[in-house]
Amino acid sequence: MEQELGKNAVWANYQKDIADDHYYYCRSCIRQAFLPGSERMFLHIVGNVLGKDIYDDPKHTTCTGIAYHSDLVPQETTATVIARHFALMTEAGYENMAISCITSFGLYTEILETWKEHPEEEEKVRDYLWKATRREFKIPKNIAHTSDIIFHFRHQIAEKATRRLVDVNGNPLKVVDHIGCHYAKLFPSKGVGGAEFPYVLAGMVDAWGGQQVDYPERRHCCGFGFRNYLVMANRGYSVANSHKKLESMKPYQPDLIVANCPGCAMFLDRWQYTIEQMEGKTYGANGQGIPVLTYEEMAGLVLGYNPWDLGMQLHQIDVEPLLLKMGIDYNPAGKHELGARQLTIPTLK
Amino acid sequence: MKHIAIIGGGPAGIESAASLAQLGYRVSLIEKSAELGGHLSQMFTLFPDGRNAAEVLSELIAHARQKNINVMLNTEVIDAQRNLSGFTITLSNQKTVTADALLIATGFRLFNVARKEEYGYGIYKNVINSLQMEKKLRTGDLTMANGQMPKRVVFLHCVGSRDEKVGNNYCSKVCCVTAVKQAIEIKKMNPEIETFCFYMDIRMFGPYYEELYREAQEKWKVVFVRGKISEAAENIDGRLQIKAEDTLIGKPLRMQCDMLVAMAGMESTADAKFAQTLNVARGLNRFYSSTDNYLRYNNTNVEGVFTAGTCTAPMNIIDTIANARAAALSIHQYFSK
Amino acid sequence: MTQMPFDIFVLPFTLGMSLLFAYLLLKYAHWIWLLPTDDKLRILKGFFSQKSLRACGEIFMESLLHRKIFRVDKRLGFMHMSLAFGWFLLIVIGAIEAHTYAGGSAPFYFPIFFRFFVPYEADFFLSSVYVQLMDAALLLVLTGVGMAFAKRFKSNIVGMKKTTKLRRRDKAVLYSLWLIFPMRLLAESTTSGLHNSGGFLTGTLGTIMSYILPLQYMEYPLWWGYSIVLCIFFLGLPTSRYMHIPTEMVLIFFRNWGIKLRPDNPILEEVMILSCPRCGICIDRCQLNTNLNINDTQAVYFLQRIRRNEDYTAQANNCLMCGRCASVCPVGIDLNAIRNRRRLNFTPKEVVLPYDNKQQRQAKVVYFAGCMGHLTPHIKNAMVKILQASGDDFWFMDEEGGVCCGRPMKLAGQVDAARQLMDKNRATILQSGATVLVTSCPICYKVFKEEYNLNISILHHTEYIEQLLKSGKLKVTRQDMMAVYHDPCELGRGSGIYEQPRNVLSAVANLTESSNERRDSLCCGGSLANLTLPSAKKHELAKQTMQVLTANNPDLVATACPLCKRTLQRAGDTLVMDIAEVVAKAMECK
Amino acid sequence: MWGYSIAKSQSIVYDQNDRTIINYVLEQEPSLRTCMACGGCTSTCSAGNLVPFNIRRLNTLLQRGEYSQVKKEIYNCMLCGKCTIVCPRGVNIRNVVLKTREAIMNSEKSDANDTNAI
Repeated sequence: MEQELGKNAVWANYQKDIADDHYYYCRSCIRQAFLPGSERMFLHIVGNVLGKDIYDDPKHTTCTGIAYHSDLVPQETTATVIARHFALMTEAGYENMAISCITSFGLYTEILETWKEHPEEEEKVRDYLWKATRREFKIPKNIAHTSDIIFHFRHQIAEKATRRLVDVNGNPLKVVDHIGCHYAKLFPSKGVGGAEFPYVLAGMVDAWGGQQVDYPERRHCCGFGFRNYLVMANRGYSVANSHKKLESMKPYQPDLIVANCPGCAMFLDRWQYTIEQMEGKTYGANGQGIPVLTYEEMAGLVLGYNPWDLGMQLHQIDVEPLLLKMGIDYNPAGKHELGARQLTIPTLK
Repeated sequence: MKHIAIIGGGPAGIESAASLAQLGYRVSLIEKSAELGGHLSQMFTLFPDGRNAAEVLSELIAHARQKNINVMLNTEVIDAQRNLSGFTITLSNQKTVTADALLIATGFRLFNVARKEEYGYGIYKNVINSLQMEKKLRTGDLTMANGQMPKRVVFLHCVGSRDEKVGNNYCSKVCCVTAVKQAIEIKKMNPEIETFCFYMDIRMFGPYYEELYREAQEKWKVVFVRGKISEAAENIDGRLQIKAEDTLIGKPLRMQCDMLVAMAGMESTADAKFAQTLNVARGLNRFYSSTDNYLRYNNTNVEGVFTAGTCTAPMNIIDTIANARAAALSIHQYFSK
Repeated sequence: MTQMPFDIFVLPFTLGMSLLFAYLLLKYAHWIWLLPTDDKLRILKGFFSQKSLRACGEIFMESLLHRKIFRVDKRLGFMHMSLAFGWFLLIVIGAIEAHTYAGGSAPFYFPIFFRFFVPYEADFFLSSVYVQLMDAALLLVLTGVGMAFAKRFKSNIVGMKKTTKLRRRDKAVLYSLWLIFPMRLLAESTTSGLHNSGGFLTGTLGTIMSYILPLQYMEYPLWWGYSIVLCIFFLGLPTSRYMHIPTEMVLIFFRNWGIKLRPDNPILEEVMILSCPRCGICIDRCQLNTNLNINDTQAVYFLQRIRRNEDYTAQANNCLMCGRCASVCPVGIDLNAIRNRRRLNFTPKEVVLPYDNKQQRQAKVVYFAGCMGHLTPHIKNAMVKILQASGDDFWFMDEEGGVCCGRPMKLAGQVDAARQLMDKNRATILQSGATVLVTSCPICYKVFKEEYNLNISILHHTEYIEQLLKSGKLKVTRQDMMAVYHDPCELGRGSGIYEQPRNVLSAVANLTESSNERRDSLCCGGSLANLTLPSAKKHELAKQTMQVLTANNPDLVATACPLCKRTLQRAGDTLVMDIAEVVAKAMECK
Repeated sequence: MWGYSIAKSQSIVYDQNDRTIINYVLEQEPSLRTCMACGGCTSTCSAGNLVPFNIRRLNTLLQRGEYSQVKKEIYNCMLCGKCTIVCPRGVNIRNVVLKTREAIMNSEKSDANDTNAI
């Protein structure tokens, strides 16, 4: 009890302003490619369930984060691309950004903080943007990661929820969270709960009836690390980091991992398979793996949506044992259907 | 008879009061808590020779038991004004006192270890600060939060000192030798407990401190690892997992321990309202600054306002007492002009 | 003589003596059998040569007269001499007496118990002289026994501060040895008293005893006792320290025949270990004992542990190898070599040392400063100056540092790795084409001389400088300072270089004496050979050595070893310099 | 198949390291505890002048129970003893090297025995 009070004291120092309405949505490369159901669910929850105004702009592009963190584009290029997004937002009449990717969120913040310290950089970028696109922009009033918005409305979501993060017997599910390095490690004050004890996902777990689990490597990198994955020679290092986290959380027997960042969700999920193939090491009950959910999927589940509509069939780790444990009534046969279309069923060679 | 108001009843305040009274001054010793002694009253033994802190304090207090000293306990200084005749000091008990000179001896504030979030102070029960360890030693109870005896205690030097990220660029001087002393005291009480010190530099500035360091290594088998701990986390057994770089090897090091003692640094108390009203100058380190570091250490920029002890810079008890006497003499010189 | 004299009490003696002789013969044969072939050949060649005669002489001087012990302490020497030589006289004179009486053949126990079988005043050639001589010899032995007895309780009676510690079995044999001669005295006196015969000792005692004691009942048991005590001593001898008596003779012969301690020859080491009489003279010579009160590691205890199959690792390692013990060992045991052989080799044979000397040059004279030389740049620089002044064509081989000479490695027991180092340096030196190798470090010097097989002139720098001075290549001015010379262990006792440094030093300063010089010089404490002594203890030794050296307040303590210099200069206030430095300074004043 | 494998941790995992060797060395040569890593030994080292051999670092590794580099390099020492002479804390470094070699030899012996037992 005392311990939790201690964490609350830390969280109290890291309260963050999150806009209540009128969001300009920034897509995530990885989320839209690998977790499209999550993206769709976020827009649905904010727009339809919570009834907020959110604009998904077709003119929006990548933030260049992957290339930037792989040392392929210079900061000025990135800043100009981001400035264009600000311009798009300004043109669309919005002031609040909802960013769907941790790395984008980190980069937007980084660029804004750079401009704060070095206004001449902002001037330069305004100039570049004008020359390239004849666009101008206003600095957003509020920048939030999409998980911040879900966190912001976690209690409203809990009120509308039809399910809770509990098993069939009503015992809370043990949930470990993974925040993602670029969320708050760059600027601790920009993350809910700060960098060391972030509360953004833990707050959702608390609000929706689960039990958040702390473990020694909670803050460690998922292993993506851009260059570490993208350069083949470094890939062993990438998988080693996921391995380290999985080993560290293993004794706590978590029911699921919830991830903040689309990249992290993907790597914690996919690398479990790789580790099993490489070393025969498995995690989770009966060696079935620990399901890795995005917070949108977690929110979708408690709001009562069909797991297959959330895109959970695209996971490497099968989520069905978790669904059974939670007592969710789902259609196993629907796993490979998307509307009327039959999805290709993967086979093992 | 000139009247001097001393703010703060720690070792510096007590000893300067005693010295001033001996020099023929009337003294008001204003202490906000219910007892004299300041941080010294919370200490177990003093380095380098293991002298009992309570004994030293009681001798200091006995020395200050003089007829010209008026001790005002439970009294806080709300504000102070300088006027033609000297100082008018507003106290928390609605009273005011006037004085011909003011001696600030407000000591230091212990760095709040919770500000270094990565160590989980206030979150993990067995992460404690150095003063809490001092209390454990004083009460002879080394047990952890669960009542069990720790198997391994790790001391982390320089918490809140030499750290730009918390705004303290200075060295708090006494933490290194305090860690060494505490590690030895633990070993004396229970030789089974493994003790480690994680340090950036070992700064043994005082006489016999280096000898104590060596004794810790040689006789008490305290292990020293050069490298600052980057984070602590609790594992499933409730033990703490710490990470550091062993900089002498150039490799990260991971270790489990049962108790992590953060050697909290000293922070300035010079942000008091009365000091701001009087415009007493502060240095870059936020402690009170002197008009001359060599010749007039105890004099501030405000005429008639003097300082003594750790409100001017981190100091050990020996230096604090000497500095308190120096402050008394500085005041005497001021009035003898 | 018509009938062979016999009594049943001679049996214990006869049995003991026969078994002992049989054991010794087998043992000797076994040793010789196990010797390497070339050593066997040495025995063959040496057996009928003067070498054997010299060995006999040495046995007489050392094993009987104990000349070396006399040199250490006259009282101690007398004690050992009286026991050994007295007993020898008893045996020799007794044998002549008995054989004269018997006119030729007699059983071998006959001389031992001659007084029993011939109790009356016999009348044969010189019979009365023999009686008095035998009593004199017996008195001599008994004096020794008396002193030995006293030494057990108060060792400084014989000039020793500490004496050896004994086990129970040793004590049994020791007491039987002590009892032999008093028993003989009592038995012979009783017989003399009964028959009114005997010499000045036994006769007088016998007469006195006859007044107060029932001698007729005592005579027979006393002769029995004498025989039994002899038997116990002979049977106990092979497993006791008295095995040194028959072994030492073997050692003396082996040594004279030219058999040396070698890695492939453990026999000589065994002979040496068994030859230790445990006289304990090494104990007081050892500075670890006298200065640091460490008294479990001295040679006598170390050898004893080996003999008793006890763990001796700590003792093998805790030794300065200063050689002070070996230099006075009356038996001449090669104590340092045994100690070194018994240090364990932890370096696997297959380890290949990865380094090599960086440079190679041609020169007439090669100078090797050694690792320690690099710790004392003053010595190094002085030598370079001297070498330049000499006009010789020289090469400073390890100017930029180099491969160690190998001796420290060897001293630490890592013999295979040491050999690798030596081979590397040997190749470099030979390739240089040098005819002279000069070194500043006596540690290097000893190994260059003994292990490198260079076949060129190997000089310590003091020898080299002496040559330069003699030949006039180097001119120096005598400095007005009083200097005392500290003999480095490795140079003095280790390599026998005592005079050259003194000659050089006398040329550049006023040489004065110290109480411990040459063979008796003290170790500075810095010894690399001691593997375990803590540095604080080494410093303690250095301070005490420095005190001895500076007793007469010299201006300068001169030495000829970088390690000694480095050690001593931190142990006192007096200036410490290497002779080379003094010489270089004396060159400046020209 | 993968072209890579899970990278081994570069960390010293203190609690997983076997302390047999270092415990033996510390028992035999307790002066090692007083090392304050000044590096005087390394700077004077005759062997370190010729080959990569950092005795200060090896001693630190040893104390953390990290043996692989120690086992590889400890035989490079020529045992000349200069390190011991210059050490300001009086650590008998030469004996540390010897005792380390001994402990390694013993551990390899006992490993061999274990293997034989299996």
